[in-house]
Amino acid sequence: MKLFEFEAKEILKKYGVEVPPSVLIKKGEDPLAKIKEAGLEPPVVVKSQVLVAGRGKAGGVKLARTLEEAVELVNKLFETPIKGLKPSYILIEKAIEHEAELYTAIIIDRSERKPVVLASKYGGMDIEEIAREKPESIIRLHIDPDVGLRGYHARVIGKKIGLSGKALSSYSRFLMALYRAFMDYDADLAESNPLALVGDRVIPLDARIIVDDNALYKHPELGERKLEETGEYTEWEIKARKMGLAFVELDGDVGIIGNGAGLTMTTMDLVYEYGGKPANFLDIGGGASAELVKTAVGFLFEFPKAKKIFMNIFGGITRCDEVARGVIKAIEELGGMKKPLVIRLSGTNEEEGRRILREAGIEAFTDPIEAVKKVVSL
Amino acid sequence: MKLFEFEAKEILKKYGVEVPPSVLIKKGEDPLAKIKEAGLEPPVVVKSQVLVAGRGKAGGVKLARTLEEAVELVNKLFETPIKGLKPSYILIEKAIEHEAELYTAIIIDRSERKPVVLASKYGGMDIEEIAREKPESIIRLHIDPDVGLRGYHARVIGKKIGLSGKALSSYSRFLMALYRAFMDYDADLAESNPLALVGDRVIPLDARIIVDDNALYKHPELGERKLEETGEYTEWEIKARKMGLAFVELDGDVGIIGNGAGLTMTTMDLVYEYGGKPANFLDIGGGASAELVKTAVGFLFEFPKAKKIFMNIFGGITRCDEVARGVIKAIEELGGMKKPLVIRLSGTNEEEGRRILREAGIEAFTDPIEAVKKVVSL
Amino acid sequence: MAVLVDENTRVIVQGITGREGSFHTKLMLEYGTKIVAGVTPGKGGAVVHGVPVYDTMEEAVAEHPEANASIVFVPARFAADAVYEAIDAGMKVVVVITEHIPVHETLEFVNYAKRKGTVIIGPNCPGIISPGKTKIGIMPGHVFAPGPVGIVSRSGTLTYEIAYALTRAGLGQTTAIGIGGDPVVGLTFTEAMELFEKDPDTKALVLIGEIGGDMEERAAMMVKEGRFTKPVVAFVAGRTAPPGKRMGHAGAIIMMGTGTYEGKVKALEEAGIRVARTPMEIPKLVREALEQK
Amino acid sequence: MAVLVDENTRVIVQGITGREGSFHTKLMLEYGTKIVAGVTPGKGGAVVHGVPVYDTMEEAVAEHPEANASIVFVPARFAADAVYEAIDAGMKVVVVITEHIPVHETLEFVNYAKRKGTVIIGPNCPGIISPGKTKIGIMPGHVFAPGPVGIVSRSGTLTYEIAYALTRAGLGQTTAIGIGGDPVVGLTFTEAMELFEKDPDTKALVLIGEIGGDMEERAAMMVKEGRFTKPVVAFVAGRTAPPGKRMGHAGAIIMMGTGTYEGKVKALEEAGIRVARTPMEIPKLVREALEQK
Repeated sequence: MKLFEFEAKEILKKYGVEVPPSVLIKKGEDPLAKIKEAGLEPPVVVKSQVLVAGRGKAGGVKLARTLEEAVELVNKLFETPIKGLKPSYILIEKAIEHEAELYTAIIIDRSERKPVVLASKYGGMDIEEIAREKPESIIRLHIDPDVGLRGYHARVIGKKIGLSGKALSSYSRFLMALYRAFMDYDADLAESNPLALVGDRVIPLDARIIVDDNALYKHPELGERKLEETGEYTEWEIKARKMGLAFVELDGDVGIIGNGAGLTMTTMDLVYEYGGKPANFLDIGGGASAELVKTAVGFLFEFPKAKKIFMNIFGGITRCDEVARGVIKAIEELGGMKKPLVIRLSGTNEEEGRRILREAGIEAFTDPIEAVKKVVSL
Repeated sequence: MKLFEFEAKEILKKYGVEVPPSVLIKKGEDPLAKIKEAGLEPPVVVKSQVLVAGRGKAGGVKLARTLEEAVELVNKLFETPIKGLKPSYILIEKAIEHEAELYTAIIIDRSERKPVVLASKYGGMDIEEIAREKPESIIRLHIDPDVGLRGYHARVIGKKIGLSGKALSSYSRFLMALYRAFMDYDADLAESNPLALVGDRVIPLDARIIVDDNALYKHPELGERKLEETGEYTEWEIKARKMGLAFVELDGDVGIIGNGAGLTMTTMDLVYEYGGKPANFLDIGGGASAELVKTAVGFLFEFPKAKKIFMNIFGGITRCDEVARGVIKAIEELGGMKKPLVIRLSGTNEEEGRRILREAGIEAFTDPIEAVKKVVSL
Repeated sequence: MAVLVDENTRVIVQGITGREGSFHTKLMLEYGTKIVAGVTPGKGGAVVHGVPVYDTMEEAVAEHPEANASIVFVPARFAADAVYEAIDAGMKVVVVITEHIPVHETLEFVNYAKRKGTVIIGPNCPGIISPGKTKIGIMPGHVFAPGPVGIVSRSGTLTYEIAYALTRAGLGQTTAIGIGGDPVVGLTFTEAMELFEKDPDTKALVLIGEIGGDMEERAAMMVKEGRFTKPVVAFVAGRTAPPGKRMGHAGAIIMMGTGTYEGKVKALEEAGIRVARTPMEIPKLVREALEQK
Repeated sequence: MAVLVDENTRVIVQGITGREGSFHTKLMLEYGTKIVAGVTPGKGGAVVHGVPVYDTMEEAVAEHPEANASIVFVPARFAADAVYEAIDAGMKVVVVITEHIPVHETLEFVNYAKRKGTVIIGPNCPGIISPGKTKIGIMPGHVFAPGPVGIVSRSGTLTYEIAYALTRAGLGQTTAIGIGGDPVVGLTFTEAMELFEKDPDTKALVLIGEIGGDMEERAAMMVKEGRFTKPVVAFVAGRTAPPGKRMGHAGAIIMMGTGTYEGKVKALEEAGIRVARTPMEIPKLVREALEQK
């Protein structure tokens, strides 16, 4: 789960990091009153609190030189969708003059199976951009899980991005706090970009934390993020998630259902290979019940992008007869065969599954290639 | 720093342990009102909150069968000194019927340099008693600092003290919470004795936590414990601590000052060996200033048990001349040589020190044995 | 021969009394897997499909000292604890079926296992099978057959599909390992390849990758540097998956421009590895590779 | 010969710009200790008594790759961090002078050092001296002299007193190690004894114990079992200390009936070790032991 900028900054503040003085405006609140109450003096930065990347470039961050301008911008930003999403919160921060913008993040290095700190003296642009334009500036330090990130690691990194004296100590305290946030919140990522260098101290101008969804149960204080708020999902993806389906919306017209992520992705690839374009990814997982199959088929019946449906099932733990029953249920209970449906069925209880479908007038394929050719030709 | 029973139980409760329903009475509060407010029904246990060991045997824990009896006991216990100390708090707890009393503690095993869990199915008596009477019942499990105590360790221990089924799960949760307290509070000891077995769950009837004094700065929430409250120190030890002196009161009449803990202990031993009895231990440490020496000597001038003083200094980092100057200062500024003072001075700047003392009419010894014989003979 | 597990492997099922644990214990027993004990805290004394259940691994191992592998069906919140317990009980191989384990916990136990010399397979994996010898996992046993091909895969169902195709083509398997779909897993491609390199019965390897991460690139590097010398046929799922979208597996996501299909295929092909466009081509490519050899 | 440190040891002083660090750097240099660098975060570029100062150990070691030991004068709150930094910078010996380090932190770094093969001396210790060769500590150098006696001690001043008595009696020392007065320390008596056992120049060992803990008992066991074969003379401070009272050193406390003077002396004597009643007897006992040998 992605945290909002203001949430990430609250965590860092709790861990002793100096963040810019700020006030959070909720939709419907009076911006002027809140700014005055917080004692913020312009110039201020007005920032749309959305969870999509590239907020700045999309016009979600603006400088205001007067209070009037700030109020105007707040009202405007509440009405400005960023990548399709209007914010529920606007953060107003004191604009901080600074000498340099640094980059620092902690992520998990899959291959090394360790957290890794990434830092660069060139912040303010994406890590991808830094990697492209100043690759030699990126400092990488892996963290031994038994030892953790220690003060001296932070100082070693700080030195390598050009800090010394008191600024080095300030950076070291910042990075220790970022690491604590990374660990305490089971984060996939904890990042500040840009991290401003202001005299002999560092101040995060932006902050991002992504919490591992699997660890959310440990952090009830974070509350629930509404799927609609995140900007990560389309309307149909949100619908699917609420029904418990692992569904990703794509741009083509062939609805895809598979069992297992690898097989479902491969099914997409096969459709492409034979000239079709998948409308979605939908994985019913291992050991799916007829009920789940019914839900999945029914969902694609409704999903407008899918003009036809290709269901590719290899029965391992999943039983082909159970899948066949689910398909029949969908057709019977949800108002008939709404779209052309091509089914490939192979593996456990294949014969029984095929028989059930045949009785309902559906001829299932055994060979996935033949099935793909069929669905693409429709 | 020793925590009070109610503080230790609050911590365990915070970590999810079920503790007996209770109410804390501060001196001067109305016990009846507070008991009623808390909804406690008799029978209850009334417990003097003192930090000395052997509270139960000293009459600090009483059962009350009626509210009236409870109130009476509260009033009585506030006036009952336990090993010389009257309590500032009384804890009233619901009496818990239970089938068995267990013992569980986590301490640091110095030699293994690991924390160790000690558990026994025979609680309710001291660990020393258990070790004497049921040594085979004591389960020891060392904790790998890299891994920590994990749920399965707790279950292994629980099984070995005779628990199974749901009681085992309850014990496992309890021990994990005790371990968390031990770690989070930098404890030297975290203990529950007795830990009651009530049906299929465990409930700590008593709890003790001792926080490492060197780590107290990490726990500002614990506040300061007044030296007077702890029952660990005598009146003169408290005075000495407030003056920054490492002083322990003993039962003899020879006041001892040494530099370094080992040398000071050895000085006590020498006094004994030659027929004297030390009145105290007072270590001025390494590199003592004349000012500190003055304070130490002045303190023993006032300390009534010390009828004479033996000062044993081996100058390493400590300079003998500085020590001599401190002695002279004490005599000059604090009203003369109030008690017989035998000084042994050896090591760094020995000659200069000896000269300074000689000018004031004090002849310092070089050989500690001769000096000891002298002081004992006085 | 086989890698990691064979007919001499003695297995403890952790979480044996749960629905999944009990169901797959039955299937594994039917396959011929030698399951000597089960563990579920608080359920000591029970018996599941004839297998005795203990409260702790320590007790299970005390009664069954021959046990040398375990399989974990414990729910995600308690799974890391079970893995530590298995490592400390001296298991040489621990297969972690459980999905949704927080990645920070996986990091910890994977590093610990490495230090203790235990091989972790998974988490979020189908397990390992040495056909005809033993199956420690949830894969359908009947799609596999003994033979000369090693399989190492990030995907479950896709592995079954490919194994079935190989089996029908008369190409049985020494061992098939599903390493799991999480971003961080215990046994990696390259570590599995070190094992297959040493197994004389494995004559060729099928590597089933996915988008995301760089395990395929590392496997390619290993071949390129001559540290893996047997013929390899690879398949990479997710050619048409859009960047930034999580495709079912938490591990299958293209981030920061790395882990793309194109990058993986390029690395593999540069190392001389044949990359199949579809899973169905694999038996043919394997046969060619074996014949060339 | 000597144990752990000698004229080839190259030292980094951690916390060199502090009052204690700077003062003892001067004394160590005067003694002849080869100090190659100092480290104080934020003070990189300074020079203390001719020694260059760096912000991090990493930089210090980059400039002075010959460094192989460090001494820590860093305040208690930051000392553990400094120790980890020294271990990771590859120091073979780290002497921790700092007192009041929380014992949980000591536990952690002592276990880590063990895993990494670094010897920790201390915390809360006077350090180590190989007379005439090097002094990495705060002991007065002039009371020591080169010779055949090894010293390992839990006490500071008492060590100086005894070393001085030995020196005056013509019994110099190979190496004297003050292992520190905290309840948990890095190098223990028995570990130090393993080193002295291997040092051909050490002909006899003086062991200076205290009440509390069981290090003396373990040393006795080592002698009894023949794992230490040189003559040992022991002294144990605190014969008359009352139980339950902390006598200056946090480690010197009799708890739960263990760590008593009587118990220690009994164990030592049962192992055939001569226990001196007073420190002054030690030179005589050492001489006798050397002559009997």
